[in-house]
Amino acid sequence: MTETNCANKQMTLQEAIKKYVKDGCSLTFGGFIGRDCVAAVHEIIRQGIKDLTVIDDSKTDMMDLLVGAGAVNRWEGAYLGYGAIGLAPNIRRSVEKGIPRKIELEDWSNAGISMRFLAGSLNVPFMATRSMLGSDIMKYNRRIKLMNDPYEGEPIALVPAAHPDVAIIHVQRADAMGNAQVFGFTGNDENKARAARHTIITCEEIVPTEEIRHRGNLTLIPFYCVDAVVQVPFGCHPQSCYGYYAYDVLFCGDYHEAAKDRDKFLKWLDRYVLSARDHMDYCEKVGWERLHKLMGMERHFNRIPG
Amino acid sequence: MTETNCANKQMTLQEAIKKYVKDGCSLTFGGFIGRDCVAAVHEIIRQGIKDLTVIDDSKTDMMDLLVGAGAVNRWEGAYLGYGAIGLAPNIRRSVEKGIPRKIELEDWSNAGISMRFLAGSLNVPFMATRSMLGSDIMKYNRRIKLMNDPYEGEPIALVPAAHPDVAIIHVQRADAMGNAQVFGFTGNDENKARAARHTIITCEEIVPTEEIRHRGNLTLIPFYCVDAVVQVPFGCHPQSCYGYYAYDVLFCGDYHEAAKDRDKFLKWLDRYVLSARDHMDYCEKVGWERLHKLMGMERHFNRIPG
Amino acid sequence: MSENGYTASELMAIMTAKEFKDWEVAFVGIGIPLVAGITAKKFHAPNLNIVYESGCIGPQKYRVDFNVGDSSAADGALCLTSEWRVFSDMQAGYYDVGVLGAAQVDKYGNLNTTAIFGDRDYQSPKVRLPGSGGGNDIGSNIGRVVVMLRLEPLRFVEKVDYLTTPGYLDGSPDARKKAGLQGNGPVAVVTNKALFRFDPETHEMYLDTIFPGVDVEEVKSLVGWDLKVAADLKTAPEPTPEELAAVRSADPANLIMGGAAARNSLAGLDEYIAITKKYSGIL
Amino acid sequence: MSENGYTASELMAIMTAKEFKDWEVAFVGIGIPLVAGITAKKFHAPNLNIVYESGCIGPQKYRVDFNVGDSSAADGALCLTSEWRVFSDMQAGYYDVGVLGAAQVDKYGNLNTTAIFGDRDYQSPKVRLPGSGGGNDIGSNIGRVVVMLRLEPLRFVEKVDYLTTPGYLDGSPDARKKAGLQGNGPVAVVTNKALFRFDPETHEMYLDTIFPGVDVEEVKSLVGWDLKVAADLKTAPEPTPEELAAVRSADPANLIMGGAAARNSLAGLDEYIAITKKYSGIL
Repeated sequence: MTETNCANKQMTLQEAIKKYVKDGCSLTFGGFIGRDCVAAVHEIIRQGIKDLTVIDDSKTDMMDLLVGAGAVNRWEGAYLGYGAIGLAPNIRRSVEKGIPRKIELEDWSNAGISMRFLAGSLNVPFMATRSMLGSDIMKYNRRIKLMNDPYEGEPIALVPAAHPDVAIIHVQRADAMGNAQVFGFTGNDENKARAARHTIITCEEIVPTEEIRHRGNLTLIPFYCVDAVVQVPFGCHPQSCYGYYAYDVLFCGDYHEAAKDRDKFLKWLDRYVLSARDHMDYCEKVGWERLHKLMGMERHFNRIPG
Repeated sequence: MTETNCANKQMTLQEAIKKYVKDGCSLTFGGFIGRDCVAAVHEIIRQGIKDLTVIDDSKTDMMDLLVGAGAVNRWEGAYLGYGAIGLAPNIRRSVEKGIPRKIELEDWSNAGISMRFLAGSLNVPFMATRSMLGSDIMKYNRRIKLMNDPYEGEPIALVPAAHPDVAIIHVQRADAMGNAQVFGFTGNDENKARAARHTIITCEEIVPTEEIRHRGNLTLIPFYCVDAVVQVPFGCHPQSCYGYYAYDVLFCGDYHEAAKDRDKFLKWLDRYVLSARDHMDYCEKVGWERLHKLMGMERHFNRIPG
Repeated sequence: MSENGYTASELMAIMTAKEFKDWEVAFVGIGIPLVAGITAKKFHAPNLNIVYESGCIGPQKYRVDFNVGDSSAADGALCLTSEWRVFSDMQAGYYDVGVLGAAQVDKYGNLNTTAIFGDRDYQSPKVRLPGSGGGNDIGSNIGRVVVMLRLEPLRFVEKVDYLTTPGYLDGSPDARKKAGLQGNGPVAVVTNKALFRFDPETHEMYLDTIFPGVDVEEVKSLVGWDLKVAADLKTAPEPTPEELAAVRSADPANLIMGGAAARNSLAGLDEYIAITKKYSGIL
Repeated sequence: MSENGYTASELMAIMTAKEFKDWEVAFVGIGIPLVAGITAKKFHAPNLNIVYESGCIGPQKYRVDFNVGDSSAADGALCLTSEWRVFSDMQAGYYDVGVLGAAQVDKYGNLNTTAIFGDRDYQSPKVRLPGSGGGNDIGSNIGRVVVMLRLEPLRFVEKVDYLTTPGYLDGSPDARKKAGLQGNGPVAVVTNKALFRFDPETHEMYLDTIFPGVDVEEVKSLVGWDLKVAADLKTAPEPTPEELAAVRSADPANLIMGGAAARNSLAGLDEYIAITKKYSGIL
């Protein structure tokens, strides 16, 4: 929950991560393999934060990075792969071989974990769902409870509310108060921001509050759910950000190739994350020209209505 | 649920009401004392449909009208008043004196009934809520069940899913397929449309599907939840429709005065509803000039972004 | 209007306005509670954000609302969303203060907005009231609740006919917690004659502040139990001209405060529209 | 590419495309399932609407998706909403058909996308796979489910190591209903060599259609149980040039079908952007 509302919650990414993300805390990230919080993940790795629990729906490269960097202790979620490209190399190395450390896994389905965030956002202890019944997800995950519903007597599964310590959500635009507007799909972001104890909004652009008021229907996360607002242009690269830039499939392919080998992965991590001072330095390394080509491609196909 | 999706679900208001609203069925209406389905209520009264159960959150004049016309058998909901103007005269006459007939009442809070629609939309049998605990709402309404949650052991209330036979929802714009876009507050409309077995969309304007695609984030109710689409300009009068016309407080005041007396109410009902052939005839009786003044007032204060 | 040049409703709005703090998020119903919120924004709480149960968060008020779903409730809002969402945000603890009206209140701050039974019962009461609306939810979930109602015969009762909205229930120390309720319960009851607060130990309502020109015995005679009076009973200051001007500009056609009489005194729609446009301003 | 001038993946996409009907709402994962959906829209199902689990409903496809949350999934969509909402709409029965992949399938159509245990276990398996994603939800709730996977050794097994997504569970007549599942279960398993269906009584998977040039014994040798073969075993037609053109234009840089090899054969970002723009078209 937000301690105090005020006119200006803006800070740097370093400040926001340092203030809210602590060793051993639980995290969730906005986006859904697209509009991912890549810049925030880089900063978490740079600050050497450890023993994290990640509670999330489906993640690809950003979780592979976090796990490869040894920052994660536990995963509660539905999907850890690499989309159409393949399996996630660091996830496999961690789970199968304990390199660099073994992560605990608690499997859910996407609908099941979505209901955990919905319950968290509503501040109720549980939600009912018709997913996961009869499967081994329920067999191995004892927090999913089978019950007969007291109205009709049907079998139904209960899942407990999720309340991560911190939600980090990247959006297209926000004001300094923390009102966050999303264009395109919204994933579970509205619920993650509400379920978490603290919420950091990273955004492509900070806009005046007047601009927010002009399109109040697009405000997915109101100011009172938000603790920090950080402007991070290209903060999702190499993932896409609807209306801003397209998915960098070739960069991801190169990452995936490198990540298959632990040494090559560490070199990649050093080159793009550890040796980058900050997100602007990462953009410099990726190349501004490349980033703007991806923006040009995106805006060829869609532009957020003006 | 929608039987078949197709390119054109457009029909007249008479056709839509006749096809889906039957004697003895249960209904819910979109809007929240604002964006109300007034034209649809008039048509239900004109068709002489009887013994309705209305499951809803908060309603003012349209429920007062329906109850005064003798069309309602039962109410499950949270609020039946007349906003800042006062109590609802026909509701009082029905409950206190059985005129023209007594309606059964089942009281809920607005949050409680909202959770019933949410559960209905999710197709789960119940939702948990922290409202209504310790109150006489729970004492008189045995469908609210007290339980200790199986995770933390806290007391919590369960409410059963609502599945009305028909939801009628008025929106600013929709396409002929049934994609419905709402500007301003959205009430419980997204959940009502999904919880109901059939959904009728009435709208200020039918727009091309291309226009819907241009602002997909504003589509509150997708085509697959919708059975019928009806264009009914000024379909909320005397209530407001955000971006289209303002609340007609003087007309409502006059109604309220008339409704205090049964005979005067019946004259009002005859004048504006029963003797009107259809909604266009109602608009004629109210006066197009008056309606356009209300539109002018609304657009002085807000215009839907172009 | 009183001999002092203001009405009881105006004084109620001004006294209630003082209960809001700057940068709070307030869940406020239409009518006088809303006029109080708008008044607070003009003085000590310019950054107060108001939430309407229809789904409007932080509107920039241009005009009077008669209903929670009037277009006006959405004018320039920071966020336009759903009813179920704002009630859930309330349940999640995001709203600091709630203001609600009632027809009856009892000595532990429990409210009735459902039915006055008289010699009858719930299904066929003497007077059927609107029901809970969002009242029960505010009383069940918000940290600090302010109640507004007129101090009139049969309104302040030992026990409400129907407990729509929980105050301190039976007044016992953990009654709210045991029932599963959140929030701390009501902090003030603002009437046309006095302001009441609650004893932190016994949870019993007591007379805290009396309004100018009102007599303590008059207040006690209108309360249905043996009312305790604060040792340091305060007298409310007369409203200032600035406060009265603020209240009146929030309801320029006097339709909220003045009711049917004010409606009937308007020449028609044109005059109403003209007044609304003239007094519209961004807060 | 086979000697016939098409790849196994292309044939799988074309065979899967035939499972969609016009005006259906389909819940389709990225990769070859999506290529199949786009192909169907170009032939017999122009009004097929595709839903992505990220929250995109009915996009007008301009370009290839690599992930369910790529911007492309939202291009010109009829409705852009939340993940939890589309899964709930699935649970409410609004989606007609779902297509999903798997690493293992058993004879009752149960799927494993979580882990291949080998001689190890769930927490330390031989191969950790991505997990359910939305797969379990599709299998639990959608009326008609189509499964896509390659017919390769150890993929078609008597019993999956980990039952991620329910097919017909133990195959008993009411197994799905007793577990509380909705939907009727899988209707087809499309592979690179053959198409399988399920016996309506026993729920056991059988060989329904064999692909051109494939031998029944070859299929049986790759299946880990005594596979039954349809009495009227069909042979799939060769894909038409139009079908192949449609599949290829849905993946113009061959990055979905061709994988790393195709990525490496591109000169760079400029070529990729140029190809994507060149083949973009509104469906």
